[in-house]
Amino acid sequence: MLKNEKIELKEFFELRKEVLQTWPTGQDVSIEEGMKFHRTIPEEKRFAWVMKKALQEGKLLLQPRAGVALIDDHIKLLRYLENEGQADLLPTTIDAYTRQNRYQEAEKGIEKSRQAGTSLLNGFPAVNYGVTGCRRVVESLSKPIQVRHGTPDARLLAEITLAAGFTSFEGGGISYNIPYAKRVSVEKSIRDWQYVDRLVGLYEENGVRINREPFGPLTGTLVPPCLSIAIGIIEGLLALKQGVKSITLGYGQGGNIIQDVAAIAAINQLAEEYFRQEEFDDYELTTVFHQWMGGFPEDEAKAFSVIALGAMVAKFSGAEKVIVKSPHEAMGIPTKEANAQGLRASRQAINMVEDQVIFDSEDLAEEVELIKKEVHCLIDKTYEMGAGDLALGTVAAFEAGVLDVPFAPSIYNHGKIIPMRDTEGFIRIFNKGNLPLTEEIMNYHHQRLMERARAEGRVISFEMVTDDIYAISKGKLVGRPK
Amino acid sequence: MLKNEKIELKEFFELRKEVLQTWPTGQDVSIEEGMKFHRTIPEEKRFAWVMKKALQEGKLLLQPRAGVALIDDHIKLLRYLENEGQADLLPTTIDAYTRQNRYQEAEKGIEKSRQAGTSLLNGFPAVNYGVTGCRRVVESLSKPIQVRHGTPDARLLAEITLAAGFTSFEGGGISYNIPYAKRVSVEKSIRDWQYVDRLVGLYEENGVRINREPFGPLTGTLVPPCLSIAIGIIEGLLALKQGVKSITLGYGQGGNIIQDVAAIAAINQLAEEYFRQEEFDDYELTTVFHQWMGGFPEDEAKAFSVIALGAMVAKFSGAEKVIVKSPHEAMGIPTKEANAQGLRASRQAINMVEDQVIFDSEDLAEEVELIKKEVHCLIDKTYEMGAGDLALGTVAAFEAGVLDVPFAPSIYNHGKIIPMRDTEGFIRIFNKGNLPLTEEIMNYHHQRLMERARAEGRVISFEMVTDDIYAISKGKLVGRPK
Amino acid sequence: MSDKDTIILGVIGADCHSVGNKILELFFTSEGFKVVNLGVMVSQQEFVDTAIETNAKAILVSSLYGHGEIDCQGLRELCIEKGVDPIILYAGGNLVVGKTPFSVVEEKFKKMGFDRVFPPDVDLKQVANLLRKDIQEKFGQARQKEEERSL
Amino acid sequence: MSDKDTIILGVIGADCHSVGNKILELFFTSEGFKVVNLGVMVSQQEFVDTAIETNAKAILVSSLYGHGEIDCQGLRELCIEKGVDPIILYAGGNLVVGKTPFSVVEEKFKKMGFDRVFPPDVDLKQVANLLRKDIQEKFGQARQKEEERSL
Ligand code: B12
Ligand code: B12
Repeated sequence: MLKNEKIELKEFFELRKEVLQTWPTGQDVSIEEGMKFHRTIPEEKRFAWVMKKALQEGKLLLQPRAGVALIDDHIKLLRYLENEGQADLLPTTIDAYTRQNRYQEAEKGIEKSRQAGTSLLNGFPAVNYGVTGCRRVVESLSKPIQVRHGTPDARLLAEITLAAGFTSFEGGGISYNIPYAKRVSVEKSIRDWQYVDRLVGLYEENGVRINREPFGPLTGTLVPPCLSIAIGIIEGLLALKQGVKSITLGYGQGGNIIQDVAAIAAINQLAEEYFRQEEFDDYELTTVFHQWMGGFPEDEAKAFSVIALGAMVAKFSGAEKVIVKSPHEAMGIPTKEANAQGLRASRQAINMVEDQVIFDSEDLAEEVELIKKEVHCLIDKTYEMGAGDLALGTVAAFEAGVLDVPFAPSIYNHGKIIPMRDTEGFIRIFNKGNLPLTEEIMNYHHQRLMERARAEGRVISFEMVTDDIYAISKGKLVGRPK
Repeated sequence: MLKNEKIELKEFFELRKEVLQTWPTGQDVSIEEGMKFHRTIPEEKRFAWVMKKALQEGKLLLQPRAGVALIDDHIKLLRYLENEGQADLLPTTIDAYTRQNRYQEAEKGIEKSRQAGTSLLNGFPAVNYGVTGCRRVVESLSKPIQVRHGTPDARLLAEITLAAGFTSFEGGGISYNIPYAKRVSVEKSIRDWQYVDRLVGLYEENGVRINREPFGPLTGTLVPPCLSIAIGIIEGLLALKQGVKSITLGYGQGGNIIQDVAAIAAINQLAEEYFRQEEFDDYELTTVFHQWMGGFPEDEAKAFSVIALGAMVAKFSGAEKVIVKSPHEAMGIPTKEANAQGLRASRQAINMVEDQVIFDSEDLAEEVELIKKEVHCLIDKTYEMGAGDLALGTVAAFEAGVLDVPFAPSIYNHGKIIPMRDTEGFIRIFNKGNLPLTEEIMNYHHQRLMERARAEGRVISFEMVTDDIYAISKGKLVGRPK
Repeated sequence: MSDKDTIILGVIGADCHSVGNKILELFFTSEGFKVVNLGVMVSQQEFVDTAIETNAKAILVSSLYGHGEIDCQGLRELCIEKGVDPIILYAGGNLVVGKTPFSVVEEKFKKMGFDRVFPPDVDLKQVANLLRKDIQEKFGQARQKEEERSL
Repeated sequence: MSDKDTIILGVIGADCHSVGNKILELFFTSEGFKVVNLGVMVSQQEFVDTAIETNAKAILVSSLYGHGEIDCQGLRELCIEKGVDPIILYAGGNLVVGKTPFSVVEEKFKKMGFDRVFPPDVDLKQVANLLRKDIQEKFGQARQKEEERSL
């Protein structure tokens, strides 16, 4: 049965046998050999080390997303981002078939890509390439490199990529299920991610630190900060339990500068609080800010402004890492050139504000307090529903709509809450569905939303939500009527 | 003799005869016919009206710079910026020969451009085209249109373009001399701009309101806010005296967000104070924020970030107008496409922050007070040096270095002050030259600069200034040692 | 008109992008269609089976994540095989990997048997009008009879 | 080396861009040249007259504002006419109107008789090295004699 407890090694290795059998390349995975390789990796190429250094030095590191079907092209792409893009951290974004464990289709994608001479996959099919192929990627680069995906069951992917020498692994049992899948139960994905975290814990116990990063932005669309943060902290706690030590909690830009800066502040304060409450004290906590994760403007000039503002706010927020978009975002997977443009534009914006101290205003404190109160409501209720067990609590919470991600595809998600922007662009909650938010909190949200309705001379309606979803891509933040 | 007094009509018309003789197209200028034409211009095409409306509605209007040698190409260019760029206000940027009254060379430029089939001039030679040519430009567009130049003696240019139907005229006796000329005395240029302002006053007295805009950014390079503001207010006062009623004071982005927002606030407060002190009370005052006027990065992706941040800060500052740069800035006069990209990127950034309230912090009030104190020192001393006459005072002030623009080409400018950035990127003054700033003020500047020196582990040196000049184009705000 | 035209919506393949899909459902419902929304991660089989069950006039396939080219191949053939032809097939979204001139994308998908192809920033109002027109043209006969009966 | 090589700086034509010029003066002085800086708005005549007066080895012409193409035409011819040839002529800045591939700009100015042409983002250190090399090559003979004398 599911429980928030460290998986016994015996059980782990039994599960492992099955996992490695799900695709032929599983046979080549040796954790020992992997660890041996990891020990040869220099510090500057280790994700956890570099993140910690950024924290100590108050630096903001830049990381793009990137992945293509063919291995040589993938290496070329990452090298370009390392050199022309001056990326501080590298990704390997996994294709969408692999994410669904459809390795057969990924194989077909590789084939067709070879024939077409260009990538027909939206990412790098790491499982199909196995440890040897992935190792080639790791060895061809000089910056730390992370697996970025969106895989509900990432056990084989983790086995292969970690053994190959990747030093960071994105995702979590909630954040890589609810926004990315349709029919995977929360129980199953949490269990599968406990396996991934246990694997990382195993490396850790053997002196190899792997960074883990829950996926903060969820659906990337009008996600109220409290939800993203509560889920991130829950995934952090589940990971810590399996022995993970280096954790980077994420947040996707909402658009209101104050709310965005407040959110990162709240993540840090809340994570420390909950992690210590569960008596963890030797973890390394950092944060990552994602540039705008919703629909982008098609026009590249406009997209550049979305990127620049995102980079700037990331810096103001004090996050250690920013995930960078490209001017092609609305149109398709970026070329390497467009991806590097996104990096360079971001770097410029960050450098232009990095010495400036803008935020210590009251608005900020108010918003941090609000977010903290909300997250307390969500996490405390989740604990309660699991009678103290966070894994069980999470399953029950999704079942009851106590955790509820807007616009998510999963049938295990209620999809009842209705978020919308207030008149200053803060993301507020109009319909809380079953979220256990207090009356006081909801009154505040409603009051702010009423202000907007008045300002726009219309009643609060679902139309506002649709308008808000389109807003940034149509060149606005708040979706006002025409 | 020079005096800050309204030019008598008789004297004006005597001068006018000479002015109109300086180039053949001067013969065709009729103020009466011009006024008649102006009266047919609808409100939405009148600069003063549109600026005032923006003030009332809290809107920020976008204006590019643009001008080419051939009239049809110029019209095409402006139409493109109106349509594809969605510019709110249009420019006609004048070429550099015309600015120096070298109409013969401008003629050659037109010829060579015709032969080359492309513009070899860096602007539109309005004088050579005369009233008829300029009228064609005005009639081909539907947005208000302004003459933007940099001409110490702009009398003929003003006669022609105003009669043609332009509704706004940039410049001033200081701001279009000191940064733009080498051997033109301040006395001469102030006198020539009194003429321009008197001409505008004449239109005004006949019911035709022309907007006037002193050029705020000066050399665009590390200009301390107090200097730009003091000079703008002096030019505003000189213009009011000649009967001008619609004035837009300008400021070029310095790079520190708080200082930039504070500067626009200070302009408004100080202008009101000095204008009323001289008993003017029926003027329309608005402000314009120039996106970064110093050296740009060559890389277009980086340039986009400079543009986006400039647009955002313009909106935060509450200015009514922003002058927009293009991603080609570092390289050359932009194509119409690049120019429109600058507009669209700016629009996106502005729209994304326009509903957000970020600034009411203490830092801001502090910086506003500092700027006000400094400007008081400068303007009050200028009055004193002219024994109450601002025109005479200004001449004397430049002679004595009481007004002193950094990096200016004019031999009538001391060029003694040394500005540099403090560690947060505020532009401070290291060497005040002869600026009449109090010890208290200078102590503050030095203290802030010492913080930077400490942070960088080097002594304050001219090298810092050079580093600061290059900084933005090299992707930083503060020019730190490597 | 007595009956609303049934149309099927869905995001094909392993694609999880659910936001646009939810908006399309809202929109086409408000435009007077009977919408059967299969949500995300829909297989070709599921599309065609549902078309049979619901007697739908059109299938509006979305693909955002880049694998559209692979996922959509053979859908028209399957429709023919299962006898739901002439059903109207539309495709929309970010249909291929990478920024590509739309004319290239359009040609690709038309060759695959799609009647119309749309870029992500398409004006939905226009799509609804085209859809009504296409239904009228392809099913006009049947429609007219229905309408006559209902008079 | 007993004497410093004299070089002339200036911004040609009706060009008022003074910032880069001030930096060039600082830089080349620190590199050990004797710099005669004519500032902005310098005519061809002024450049050549000063070259005669100062026995300069090189003229470094700046043009930022776009009229460089018009303003620089004939400078080499004037140098020849006034007998200051073989003087080294460099040009740098934003030499033509509009963003233009540098190779095109370079060719234009080399045709006009400039020895070297530089884009605005040139590494000045490199320019100083090239200038020393060019002076050595063109005036090496004379130079060597001078150096021998000073030994
Ligand atoms: C939000 C988002 C996500 C969220 C999705 C959450 C969710 N469950 O919905 C998350 C973060 C989970 C995500 C994941 C991924 N994403 Co995504 N995502 C986006 C993003 C930023 C916005 C999408 C969106 O919601 N837009 C708003 C809605 C309203 O617009 P829309 O989806 O375009 O739909 C409208 C139109 O397309 C049109 N339309 C759609 N279908 C049809 C059909 C017809 C017939 C018609 C007429 C019209 C029509 O009408 C809709 C309503 O207006 C886009 C880029 C963008 N557009 O800016 C990338 C994007 C779609 N994602 C992309 C990719 C590749 C992925 C990933 C594979 C990760 C990766 N490699 O980067 C995974 C996918 C995993 C999977 N299995 O699918 C790529 C696709 C690339 C391509 N085609 O070349 C994009 C374009 C980003 C990019 N440039 O790289 N993504
Ligand atoms: C600041 C500035 C101004 C200020 C100048 C103040 C002053 N007195 O100096 C103001 C606002 C007054 C101004 C006015 C104008 N400007 Co202006 N200006 C700029 C800007 C933004 C920065 C210039 C600068 O100071 N850079 C910093 C210094 C350190 O760099 P630099 O000047 O490039 O000089 C370095 C190098 O070029 C190189 N270099 C220069 N010469 C030489 C020579 C040699 C031999 C070598 C080896 C190297 C070398 O070394 C220098 C030191 O590092 C540039 C665009 C940019 N670069 O971002 C436009 C720019 C130069 N200006 C331009 C124009 C057109 C004008 C105007 C005509 C107005 C207009 N139409 O827009 C007027 C000119 C009027 C006149 N009579 O000259 C254009 C030129 C266009 C072109 N060539 O196609 C530019 C490129 C902007 C643009 N893209 O439109 N400008």
